[in-house]
Amino acid sequence: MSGRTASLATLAGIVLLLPLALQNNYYYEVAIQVGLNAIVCVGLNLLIGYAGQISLGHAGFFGLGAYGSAILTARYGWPPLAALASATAGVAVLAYLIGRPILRLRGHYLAMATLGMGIIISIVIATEDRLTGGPDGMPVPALAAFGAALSGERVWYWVVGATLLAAVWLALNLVDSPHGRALRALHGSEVGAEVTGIDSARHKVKVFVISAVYAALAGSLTAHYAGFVTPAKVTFFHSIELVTMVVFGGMASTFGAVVGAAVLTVLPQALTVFKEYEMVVFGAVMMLTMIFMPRGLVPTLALTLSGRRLPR
Amino acid sequence: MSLLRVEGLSKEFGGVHAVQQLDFAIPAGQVFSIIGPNGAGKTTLLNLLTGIYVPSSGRILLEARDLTGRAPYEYAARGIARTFQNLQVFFNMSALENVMVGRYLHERCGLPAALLRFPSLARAERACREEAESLMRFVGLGEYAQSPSDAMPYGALKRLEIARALATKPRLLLLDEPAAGLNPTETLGIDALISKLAESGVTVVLVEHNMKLVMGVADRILVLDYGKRLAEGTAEEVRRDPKVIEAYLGAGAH
Amino acid sequence: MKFRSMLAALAVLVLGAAQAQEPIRIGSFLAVTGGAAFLGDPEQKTLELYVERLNAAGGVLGRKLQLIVYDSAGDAEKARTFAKRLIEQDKVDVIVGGSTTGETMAMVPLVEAAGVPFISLAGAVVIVEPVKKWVFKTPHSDRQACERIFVDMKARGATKVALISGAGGFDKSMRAQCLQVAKNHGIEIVADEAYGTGDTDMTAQLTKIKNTPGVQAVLNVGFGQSPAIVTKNHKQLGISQPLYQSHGVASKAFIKLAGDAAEGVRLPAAALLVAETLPDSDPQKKVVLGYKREYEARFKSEISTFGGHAWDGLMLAVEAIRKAGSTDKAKVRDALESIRGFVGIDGVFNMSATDHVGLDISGLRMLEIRKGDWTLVK
Amino acid sequence: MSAQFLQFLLAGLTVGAIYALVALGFSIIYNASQVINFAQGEFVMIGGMCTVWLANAGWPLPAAIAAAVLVAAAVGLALEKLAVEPARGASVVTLIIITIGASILLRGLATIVWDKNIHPLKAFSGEAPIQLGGATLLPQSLWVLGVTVVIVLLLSWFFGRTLLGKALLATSHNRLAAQLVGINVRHVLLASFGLSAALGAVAGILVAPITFTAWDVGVMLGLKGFAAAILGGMGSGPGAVLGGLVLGIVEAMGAGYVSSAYKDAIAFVIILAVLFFLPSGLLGRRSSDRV
Repeated sequence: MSGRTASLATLAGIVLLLPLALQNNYYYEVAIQVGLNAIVCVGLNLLIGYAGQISLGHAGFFGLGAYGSAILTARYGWPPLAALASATAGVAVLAYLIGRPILRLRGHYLAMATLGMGIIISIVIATEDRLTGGPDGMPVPALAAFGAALSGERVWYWVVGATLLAAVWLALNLVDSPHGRALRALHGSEVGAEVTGIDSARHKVKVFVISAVYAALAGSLTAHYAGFVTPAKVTFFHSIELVTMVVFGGMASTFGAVVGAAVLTVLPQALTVFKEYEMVVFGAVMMLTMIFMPRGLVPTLALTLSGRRLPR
Repeated sequence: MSLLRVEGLSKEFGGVHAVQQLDFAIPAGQVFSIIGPNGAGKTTLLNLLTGIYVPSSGRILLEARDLTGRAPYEYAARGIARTFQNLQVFFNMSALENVMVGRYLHERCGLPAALLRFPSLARAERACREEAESLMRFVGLGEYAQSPSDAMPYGALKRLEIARALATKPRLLLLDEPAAGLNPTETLGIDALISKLAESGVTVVLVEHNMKLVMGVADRILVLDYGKRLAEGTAEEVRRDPKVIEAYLGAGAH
Repeated sequence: MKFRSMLAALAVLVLGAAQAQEPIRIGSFLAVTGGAAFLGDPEQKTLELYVERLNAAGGVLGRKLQLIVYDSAGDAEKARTFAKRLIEQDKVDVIVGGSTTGETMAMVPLVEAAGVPFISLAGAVVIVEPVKKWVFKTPHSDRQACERIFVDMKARGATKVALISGAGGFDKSMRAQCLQVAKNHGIEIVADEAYGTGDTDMTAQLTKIKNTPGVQAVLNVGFGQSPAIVTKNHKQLGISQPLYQSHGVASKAFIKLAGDAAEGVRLPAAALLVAETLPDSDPQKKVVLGYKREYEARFKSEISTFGGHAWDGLMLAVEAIRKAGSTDKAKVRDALESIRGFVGIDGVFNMSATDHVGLDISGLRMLEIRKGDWTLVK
Repeated sequence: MSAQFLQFLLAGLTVGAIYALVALGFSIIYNASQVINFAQGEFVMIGGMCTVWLANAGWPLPAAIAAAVLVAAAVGLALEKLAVEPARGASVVTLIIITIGASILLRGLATIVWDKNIHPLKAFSGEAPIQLGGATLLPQSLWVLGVTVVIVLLLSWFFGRTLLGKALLATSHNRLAAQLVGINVRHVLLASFGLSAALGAVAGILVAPITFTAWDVGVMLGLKGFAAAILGGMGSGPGAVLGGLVLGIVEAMGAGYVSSAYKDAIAFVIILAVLFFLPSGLLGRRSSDRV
């Protein structure tokens, strides 16, 4: 469909042209972080935005991906790509096993259960310090592909950019397929979806696993890119940050997830000028945006641009 | 031969018997109507017949295949579709997409095919869209094809649910008070639509409060009262049944 | 020819002048907010105060100092980004910062790759062991703190020790070090309990310790409010074995929080806390007293040893730049490594190629809290 | 019953009572507005910090406490009026994000208005431990338990006997119906935020002498309170109290008998286990779809 191709082309254009505006490695660093966060958010948006199932525990999957890669390479000497693939696959299996019982819960209970799951993962990571280095984290070997180690922001920019484009492409395809319609249907009305022949439990687990894989993959990449992992990105604060990005950018909008990740990753860097008022300004920006654009940035702007009135 | 058979069906909620010991059969190709005053257990029965509620006892058989205890989506897969009195439209999707969801069962597509958008899927999607459009025209919603569903009037949403149900290609279509909340003109339209459905060969179960609608289109009528069977027969038989007159028509004839 | 040499002279003059005006950039990222804010806050204040004073006194090498501080909130990921910002965007000459070990370790690969002298303010021994070319640090290592505590315990005849520690990086690193060096000092760890960050009650853990047979002393490793809660719970349960805390609680705030329960608690800390009572012969007396007075006069709040780490970091950087006579990064690094006999807050620094802290255990004084104040254990 | 067990139980009850108060705050707002107020923990912080601030400024403790509760309630009212009400009609997740934004804002304000230090508060009636069957208990724990009991009694009277309380309950059961019988739902919403904020503040004040207070104490207490509310069944008052106590006791027992490093993990495993068998918590309303 043309809408899908157009938004993918726009994103590809941005990824291609952005380096013109990136003056030094610090800008690349921020851009790479935007990309990595965006990958998680695109996956999380499939779960929250499209299927309507909240998760406050995705930092746990992110962390398992990161630490899986870190431990397999640093402690057991695995080749990084094999570690990345195994960590991601391991998270997929875990998400499948957890997903079945957890996704029977609804609304706030689901929020609590996923929150608890994430916290349990982060406690294990912080406590098992012989394996994980504990709260101070552990170093991670660089990602090597075809005999050459990937290092330097400029190389990583293209790696992350390409991964993001692939992630967005897959997500857009999924949303616009019978599977995607099934997900959106069970968000709209679970009973309605069931009597239309959709096995809602199976679909919820499926999208839960997909979103966990997105998070784990981004986690693995982050670990190899940064060369270091700490439990800071596994805490429930980070889970909430991820959900905030998705909602901020606009639920049920893949492009919105990317924009939300971009804005909320860049914003703290921009707000350093406010010094001790940084937190106040950040909180205020979050509140005001959600009050005046309850559907999130991208859907609200899209509606405004297309000249339609906002239905409330 | 009957399409659906119900044997000794009961459902209780914490001591309240919503449905008690029902036995009936729905013949294929007919319009079968279930009527009864408010609280008679009509909607509970419908929820039982679509797997939303699990019966406390009894069996539900579709062409001798026992469906008791199965999940709603399995009922749908066996060819039972329904609409809702309290609309269950997917308001986060366009009208056309709502109907396309109904095609879910007939669009076999693996996850890799969906993620990578195989060419075969693209073709199937085009076919799906065309079929959904034609179904929307069939139920009289041709003008709404591109509308977001949350911008449609109530009467149109009722038809939208029928179109979605038809998209599953059901053998048995259960309509839960399709005329409730509609004005007389709209009711006539639904009346005509149900007749059209019946002619197309679908077996229709019509749960209604509106007696006029039922009497006009139903081949057989089951009258419920307090979850129990009060009477069953043709429109004419039911209308003359003294128990029915007393319990239902007598109380609220109109 | 003449014209050419004139041009060259002019260029030297212009460039030289520009160089003179170009400030020396000191970069920093600190946990100014977040759970470790009580570290980052005094550290930031100290850096700001002394950069201001150094500039008022004419700067360093005739150039002004410019301080660039970012708040990492104790988050290693943020610290790494800010480190990159300092190196790439702000083009700092030297970095003094990193309130916690996690932040520090996350950016070590960056400074090593970029070749920027970096003085960390965090405690764990992993920062400087093995030695990293560009990385230095000012506080005593957690291992040294463990050793100082064990020496004191041994002197009091306590060899069976119950350990209790928090879940933070500082806590876990020091716990591991203590477990490791205990044997060397003839100490046996007979209980090893833990509590979570933000926990409000540790009586359960301490009850277990109380009921562990043979315990002769209790050591708590942690910082923030948790050690004060442990101290109060220790008193509440009537545990008779003496309680030791780590250098992580070396600020007056701890005594204020723990109140009466703090009586008799011992901990290793820098001379700063007992500045006034130091004998005049003590080489550190002048330095620590000066810092204490200036800080307290300016901020109307009590000093902590954490701010002292920042003083040491800044002054070591300045000293190295003076010694190097330029801000050339390699020269500054070499100068840092060759600093000997530098009297700081944490002790007397003797850096070397194999020791990037340069402090020995003598800089850590064993203090006991008596009548709500620090006293030096003789 | 061994002394050790009793000690764990007392520790668990004290902490649990605090969780219960925070959980009650979650439940009251949830009932009135279906909003999970993630800024609930900040009311706890405001209560404690404001009391400390005023007490240090020379106010007598009771006056400082009363003022702090009022300040927190005012912040609660402002939050409802300025942030939640203008966003009415937004999705639940959007509202959650708004309250998360509010919690960041409030924490930021606290660091500016007050500071980033940790502050002690004098215990209400001394620090001399009370011996109890081989275990010890601080007088402040008795304050915590006692005030919690009083508040629970007051709340049950409020919801059972007063007009506003009944209006709150009615709104929670059916907002539209409540509106139709003439209840001003907007006032009810406002009242629920004020009441929850006051409850949170009381919790923060009670616990401050035991655990101290700082600009960020609300984060963990808010999280535990939310967990307690869910465990008990979101929206159920008795559930919130039960959830809080169970959570506190599970933590203390977990730390005492299993592993202190994993005590939080143990608590969350138990919450997950409960939710798998009782998807609406211990005392939550069993929901069934009406279709």
